[in-house]
Amino acid sequence: MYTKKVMDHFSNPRNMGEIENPSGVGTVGNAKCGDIMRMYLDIDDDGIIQDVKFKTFGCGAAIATSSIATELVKGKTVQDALKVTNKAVVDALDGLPPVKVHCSLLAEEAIHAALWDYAEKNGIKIEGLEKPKDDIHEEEEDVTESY
Amino acid sequence: MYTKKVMDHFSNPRNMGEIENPSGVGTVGNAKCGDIMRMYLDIDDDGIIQDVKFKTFGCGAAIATSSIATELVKGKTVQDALKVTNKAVVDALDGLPPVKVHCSLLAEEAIHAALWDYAEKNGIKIEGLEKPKDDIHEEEEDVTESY
Amino acid sequence: MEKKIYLDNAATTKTRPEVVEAMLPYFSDMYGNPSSVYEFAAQNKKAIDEARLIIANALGADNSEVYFTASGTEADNWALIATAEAYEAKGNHIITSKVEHHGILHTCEYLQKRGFEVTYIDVDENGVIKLEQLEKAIRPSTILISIMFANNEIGTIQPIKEIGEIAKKHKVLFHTDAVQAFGQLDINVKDLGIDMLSASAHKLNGPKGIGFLYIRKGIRIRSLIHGGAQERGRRAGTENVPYIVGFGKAVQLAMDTRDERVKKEIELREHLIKRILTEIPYTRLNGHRKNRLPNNTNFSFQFIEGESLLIMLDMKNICASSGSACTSGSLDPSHVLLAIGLPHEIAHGSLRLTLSHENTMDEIDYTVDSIKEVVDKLRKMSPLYEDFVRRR
Amino acid sequence: MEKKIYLDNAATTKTRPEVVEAMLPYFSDMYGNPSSVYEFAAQNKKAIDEARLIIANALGADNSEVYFTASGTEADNWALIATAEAYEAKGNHIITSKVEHHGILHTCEYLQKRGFEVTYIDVDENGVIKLEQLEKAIRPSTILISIMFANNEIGTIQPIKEIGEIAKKHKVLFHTDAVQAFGQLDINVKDLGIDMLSASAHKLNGPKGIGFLYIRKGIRIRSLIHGGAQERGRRAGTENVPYIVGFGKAVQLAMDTRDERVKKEIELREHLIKRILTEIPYTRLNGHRKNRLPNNTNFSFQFIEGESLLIMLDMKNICASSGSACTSGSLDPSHVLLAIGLPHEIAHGSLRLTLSHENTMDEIDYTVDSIKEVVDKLRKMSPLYEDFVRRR
Ligand SMILES: Cc1ncc(COP(=O)(O)O)c(C=O)c1O
Ligand SMILES: Cc1ncc(COP(=O)(O)O)c(C=O)c1O
Repeated sequence: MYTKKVMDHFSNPRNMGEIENPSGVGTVGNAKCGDIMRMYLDIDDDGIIQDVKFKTFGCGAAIATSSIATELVKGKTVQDALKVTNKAVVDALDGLPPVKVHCSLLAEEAIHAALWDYAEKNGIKIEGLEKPKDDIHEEEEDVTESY
Repeated sequence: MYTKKVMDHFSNPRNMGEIENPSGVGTVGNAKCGDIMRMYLDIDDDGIIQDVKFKTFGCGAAIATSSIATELVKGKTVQDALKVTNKAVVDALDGLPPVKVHCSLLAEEAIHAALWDYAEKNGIKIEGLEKPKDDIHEEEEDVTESY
Repeated sequence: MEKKIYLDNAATTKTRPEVVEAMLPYFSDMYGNPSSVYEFAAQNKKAIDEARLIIANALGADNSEVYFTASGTEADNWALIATAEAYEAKGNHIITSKVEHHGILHTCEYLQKRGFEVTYIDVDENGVIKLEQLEKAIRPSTILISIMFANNEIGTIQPIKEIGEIAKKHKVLFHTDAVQAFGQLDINVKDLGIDMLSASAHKLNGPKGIGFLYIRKGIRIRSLIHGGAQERGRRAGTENVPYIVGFGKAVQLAMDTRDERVKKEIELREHLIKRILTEIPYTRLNGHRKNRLPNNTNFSFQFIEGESLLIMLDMKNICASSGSACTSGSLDPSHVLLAIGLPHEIAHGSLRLTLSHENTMDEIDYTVDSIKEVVDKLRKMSPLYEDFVRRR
Repeated sequence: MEKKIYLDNAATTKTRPEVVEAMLPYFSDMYGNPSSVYEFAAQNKKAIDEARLIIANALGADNSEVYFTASGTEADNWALIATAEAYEAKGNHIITSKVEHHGILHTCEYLQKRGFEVTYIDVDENGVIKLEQLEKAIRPSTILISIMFANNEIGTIQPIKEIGEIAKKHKVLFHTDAVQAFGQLDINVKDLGIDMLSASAHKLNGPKGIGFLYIRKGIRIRSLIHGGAQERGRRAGTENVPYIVGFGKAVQLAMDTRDERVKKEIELREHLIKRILTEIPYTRLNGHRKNRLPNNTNFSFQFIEGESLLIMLDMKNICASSGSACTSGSLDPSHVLLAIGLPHEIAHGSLRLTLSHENTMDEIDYTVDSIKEVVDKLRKMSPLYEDFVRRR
């Protein structure tokens, strides 16, 4: 059901791990829904993302989207990282099954949450960045309807 | 679905045909229900059935019951012929499928109808013999119930 | 003949060896549950999708519009019951015909017990639905028209395109039971305005116990069988992978060979009809002379009864049917023959011979000879014939 | 290992080669429609009767009490919907449990939409139904109790005899979904007071797409699928002769080999459970420690999620499942694991391994080694584990 790209990132996740004293860290999702993503960012004084790590509790797609998302933002400026949408994540993985698209949203949100943390810690305002929602899943609806 | 006996009587019916100037003839059943039996009887002055013939429009069981019924009454007295029940017909055929048991009733009725005709023609009363019903099927109910 | 002559292809057909071949790997080798996550099961999911696509293509439909069921009957039940439930708010009236298969008629009776109203449209002497009566029967509360594509007993093909137009004009859904037609006739659901269509594999050399319901995109319909999320949540139960694959194969073969099959069947059919009608007196052909299934013939022989005819033909190694297979053993004559206006006693003496491309001219000739002999024998036994001859 | 290790026998099983062998003649040789009059079809009718008898004997039932369906799901739907319709005059209340298969649960939801009332009984932490709660739930309007024989996810066996007694005492019908139990456990419907029972062939090395409903004599029940007079007028649709024959064969083999199969499965199961629980920390076994299906194990590994676990095991050629097969792909954690009281995040990290007699000790050991490795890898990736370690 997954593309080769997804399977590759799932079995060999890039940038998995933690960063000691990160510039920003964000955790999104909740265990109830079965996926939690945590992103650590190391941002230098020029606002460039020097390093990024993730930890994820979740399905294959959740792990793969986390992994590819770290690749997509690494080396980018904060502003460019903000432009990494869930669609970019899906495209970079050559697609996701429809029921798994929410994982890419989660990845986008995880980056935003880490950036928000970075902004708060440094007392700056990043244009276009909104406060992350507490629970990304709240608005989703049940996917199965069998009667 | 039929026993060997039924198949034998069906493929080689005994006493099939007509009797010219019979002592009694009876026709029962109706075409609407898919079976009609006609019995011809030749009864001598001692009240013994010397000859019997049948004609039947109907299923395999109808033809076989007619055939065996002629064998069962041939050579018998009128009184003994009256005792040939549908059960005797079924037994003589080693059984009939449940949906076909009505055929044996029809055979019994056909003999009775022919005997009634004989009695009327000769102005006699045969003890235990009732006027045949016009349509033997009327009391039966539908056998299939699928909902 | 020593060899069995099978002339009951409307009842069921032989599963083609190529179909069996295609199914075999899915029993003991690739036996995974298609709903599972692992690769071993994913290949089965793919096999199902391929079969679905073959069928969709044969109908001019999208593959997401084809839902597998366990039979033509289940597809018929589903189309009627689930539509009735889904559109109950709009109305409670269903229109069908008097010559439908029991899969439709008994489901309608069931729905009547649940408070739905059903109008049964008449057919003419050829078995063709009365279109004006159909259109007049439509009320504001009508939610569904269900008319079969072609009749299983007398082979008459209905004016499906015209029915589709009437349905569309009055904004009523149109379902057709194409169990006999699919594989034999050209069917394009879009061109014909069909909203739902039932079919069954065992009528076209596939296995018994698998069918499908085509449901046009956009139609609200409930499930009939509730449970797991198989068939995109619309029909629950672990998928019958081998049969689905076999159904796909059977449809592919049926489509590839249709022109030649139909040509041969029509040739055999016409020869059979001509000989029977000219050589056996007091006989009629039931069903439409021209608009009939390529493989269908149905005769009534006056003065004799169908079951005894069948058994005598069986003793000559000929497999035939009187009325539909499901009702044999019952006392009622075929509702289809009564609907085209046959009196009971003539309806009782009917014989259906339905051909396949595997039949030969020799078989047909032997069959006609046998029928002549048997009809003659049974007429000699018949009190009705006796009366007829006396009256003459 | 190079070879695939199949540990998902609760989802479906391999069709035994002997079963395939038994079915084969009925596709292209003896393909007649069993409802037909001729001899060629009569042998198929006999074959069906033989299969029905084998199954009846396996249940301690009469052969006239066994009705073939196209799946366990259809049998479940039939038992519920048709009972509800037939006994509507008596009452509109049905009792079931929170751990039933979706074939029951979704059918209950459907019936609720039609105005029936359903009470869902709780289970304890081992998945055993609360008997006092069940008895208290019975009202004068209760017409049916439907409780599964054994659970498909956690393997817990229900106190069927006690439920049967409660049902009888209160004159309520008792249906049991025995899809997982039939063939593994000893079942005598008379001794256990069961009025209706569902089963499915593909769980016991028969083909997918055939099941049956046992209906005790004397029970008024309508049809679910309306049409021809097959299955004595109770379940319409041309009979799936090959699968019925195959089902019979599978049941016969399952009964003949049950003792040795079960013995071997329990041996493998106990070894598996012991190694997993002692070698992998933060792990629990779900389901009853003793009263469980011989072939079922179900574990929760804290801090990790089930699907990623499954895929990593798949890459090591191990076929396993998390929750029931039908719900994978969905976002909801198993309703069964929630019902036994697991918090969501632990329910998400569950793994079901269901064995067959064909598995070996080596396969089990390789599987445990693989799980250890994969769980370790996933925990290293898990933010939940990170938090847990920090907190310690
Ligand atoms: C307990 C239980 N009931 C019902 C079913 C449904 O059976 P089937 O797949 O034959 O529809 C299953 C398996 O899928 C099951 O495990
Ligand atoms: C017109 C028609 N509809 C429905 C059916 C039922 O199909 P199945 O036997 O697959 O249930 C048949 C054949 O039996 C048929 O001829």
